[in-house]
Amino acid sequence: MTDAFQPNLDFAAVEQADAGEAFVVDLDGYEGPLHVLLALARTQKVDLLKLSITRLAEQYLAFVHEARRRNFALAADYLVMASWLAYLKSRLLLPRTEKVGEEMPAEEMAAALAFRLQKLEAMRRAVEAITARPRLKRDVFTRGDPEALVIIPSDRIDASLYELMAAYVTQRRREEQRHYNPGQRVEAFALEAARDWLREVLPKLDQWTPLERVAPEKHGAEGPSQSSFTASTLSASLELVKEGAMEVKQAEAFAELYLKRRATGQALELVP
Amino acid sequence: MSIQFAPDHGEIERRVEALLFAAAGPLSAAEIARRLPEGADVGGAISALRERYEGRGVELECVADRWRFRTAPDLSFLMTEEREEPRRLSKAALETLAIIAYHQPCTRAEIESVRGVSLSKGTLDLLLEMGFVRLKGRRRTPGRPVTYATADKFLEHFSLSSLYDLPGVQEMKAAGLLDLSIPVGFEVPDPSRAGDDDDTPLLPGEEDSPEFAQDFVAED
Amino acid sequence: MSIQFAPDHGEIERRVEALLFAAAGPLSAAEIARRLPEGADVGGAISALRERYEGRGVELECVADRWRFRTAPDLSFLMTEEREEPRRLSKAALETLAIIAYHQPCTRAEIESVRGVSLSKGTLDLLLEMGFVRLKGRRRTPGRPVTYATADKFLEHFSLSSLYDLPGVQEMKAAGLLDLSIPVGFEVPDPSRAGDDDDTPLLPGEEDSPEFAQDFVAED
Repeated sequence: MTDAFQPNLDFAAVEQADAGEAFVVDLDGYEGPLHVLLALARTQKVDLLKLSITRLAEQYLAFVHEARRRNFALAADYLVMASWLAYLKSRLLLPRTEKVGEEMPAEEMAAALAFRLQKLEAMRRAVEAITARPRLKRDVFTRGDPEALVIIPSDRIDASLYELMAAYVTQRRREEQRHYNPGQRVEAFALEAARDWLREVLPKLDQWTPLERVAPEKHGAEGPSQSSFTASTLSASLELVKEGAMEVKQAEAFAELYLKRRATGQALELVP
Repeated sequence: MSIQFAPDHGEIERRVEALLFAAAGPLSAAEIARRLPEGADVGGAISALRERYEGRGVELECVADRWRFRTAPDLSFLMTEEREEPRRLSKAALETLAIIAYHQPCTRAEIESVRGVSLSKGTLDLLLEMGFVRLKGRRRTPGRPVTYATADKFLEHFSLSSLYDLPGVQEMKAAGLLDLSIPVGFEVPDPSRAGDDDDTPLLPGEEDSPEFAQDFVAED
Repeated sequence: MSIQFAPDHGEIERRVEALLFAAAGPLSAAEIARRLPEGADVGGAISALRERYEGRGVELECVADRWRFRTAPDLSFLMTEEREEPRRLSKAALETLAIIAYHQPCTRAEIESVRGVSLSKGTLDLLLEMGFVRLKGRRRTPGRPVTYATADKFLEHFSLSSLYDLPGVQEMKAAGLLDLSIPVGFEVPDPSRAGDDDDTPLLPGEEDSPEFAQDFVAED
């Protein structure tokens, strides 16, 4: 990586330094490695097809090196591109060996990269050209108060609000008939509420009490269902058991569940 | 901005012409003058324009001391609203749109659960392409399904100023769509109040790719 | 309706003028012709009108193969009240738009390969939502990727009469720059795309790019 390998760069030290200063500013200005390469290539002020890839690679590596010092978390894209460029540069500079293998000649790879940059540059120019055009409602204005004439072009889709409403109602009715109602949310007895409830009643649970009697009772039509009260109370009670504040027992599967406050100091007793 | 030296009559006339054309309503001479260099002969420009448009398809008209262009009265027969064979949305597309409109943001599965049938491929694509519907984000539930919402074009097309204006139960009743046999618990959600906090934005092109099919636009 | 005998050129011109003036959007020659007696020379009338309005404050222009009246571009400084501050498109969004415009129909992967970075979230959504870009169809290649194209609104917004009028399009085509097929065997590493297949759902942690709206809409 000494200058001896890059005779064409010998006279460019000053320019290079300028380019470095100019571009190692803020990585946010670049979308990706290609954008950086394009910006660097522009400073060479040459036809992109006659671009010196080695020189470009050099500048890019310098850019990444510098950017990394400032921004340690430099995107992987930039680093991968850097190593690829370093590789390409080395292949361009090294004397060509007879055994090329399956790989593309380095010159072609370089030309292809130049082509890509040219393409991106073309799109850049296109953006400039397009945005320079008169824009509707910024530079040119159509009639502010058009008359009642409505010519509906034949490629327009016609649908009225009424049809929309009708389509909606029809479906909701069909849905109702299927006894499926996702609109009605099942209100659940929240776990937090169940925990609070249990802590409240805990002092009174000095005897084994069936779960159903511990769970809050449902009042009126509003609110969670009784089974939700029961289920959440059970879940909360298991948490309290884990905390060591309570005990639970059940004789067998599906049998009645009993809850009881756990006396302080009492060893945790596992009941099958 | 660009020309500050006194513009000639022709230039003033051009400017008045452009102002009247682009204005959302009739303009008074004073309103026009305010946008022109001081001392500009607005009256003269209006007279000149009036003469220029005399007998044309468009004329300059004075209403309540304000000026506006309007089409010549004898051509009003041209201006009748005409519905020229616009394509109609298929039933499936319309129904899907309706559900999205009222239940947004909602997922494909939610749409299907209301409709009771699976969405045919392309229905959503069509609505997306028409700009009636947009990808909203992702539901923060397992599977992170994409959610759909209506887009501005939807409001535009149905002449709604906001989702708030979407007809509700009252309007549905008034339109005779809901009669005495309103299903128990029938509720129409208010999409203008739908929160989007349960959504995360998504990458474009992420959605499972429905086919572009032809079957969703009826021919008539 | 009232006049069924053949109207002369002047009368046809008047009618075309009135129709174009009254219309809320650009009209195609066919749409105009439909309102006129059979055999009316719409093309001739449009040319005559174009000439008549040349250099006036209002001009006749062709956008997306349709015709509309609009104010002269040099008078834009007058239109402070009518001006709408359009959403500013970010550089990324503009580049994406340009790539779609010049290469259409093209896929998301193709856009990304030209830019050398993956499309950030929402860029395409925004362009679709603004109506500049539309889903075109599917590429008949493995994976059947969706292709994108510009919509008429793009041409209307930038005062382009057709895609042939895109600035520099002929030169670019001649230079082979609009060819999407990258030279055979050419592989610049594209790490941004590795592991970011369109089909792979995005995990929340991967979304390290900024907010949905912020990275493609500049604030000012």
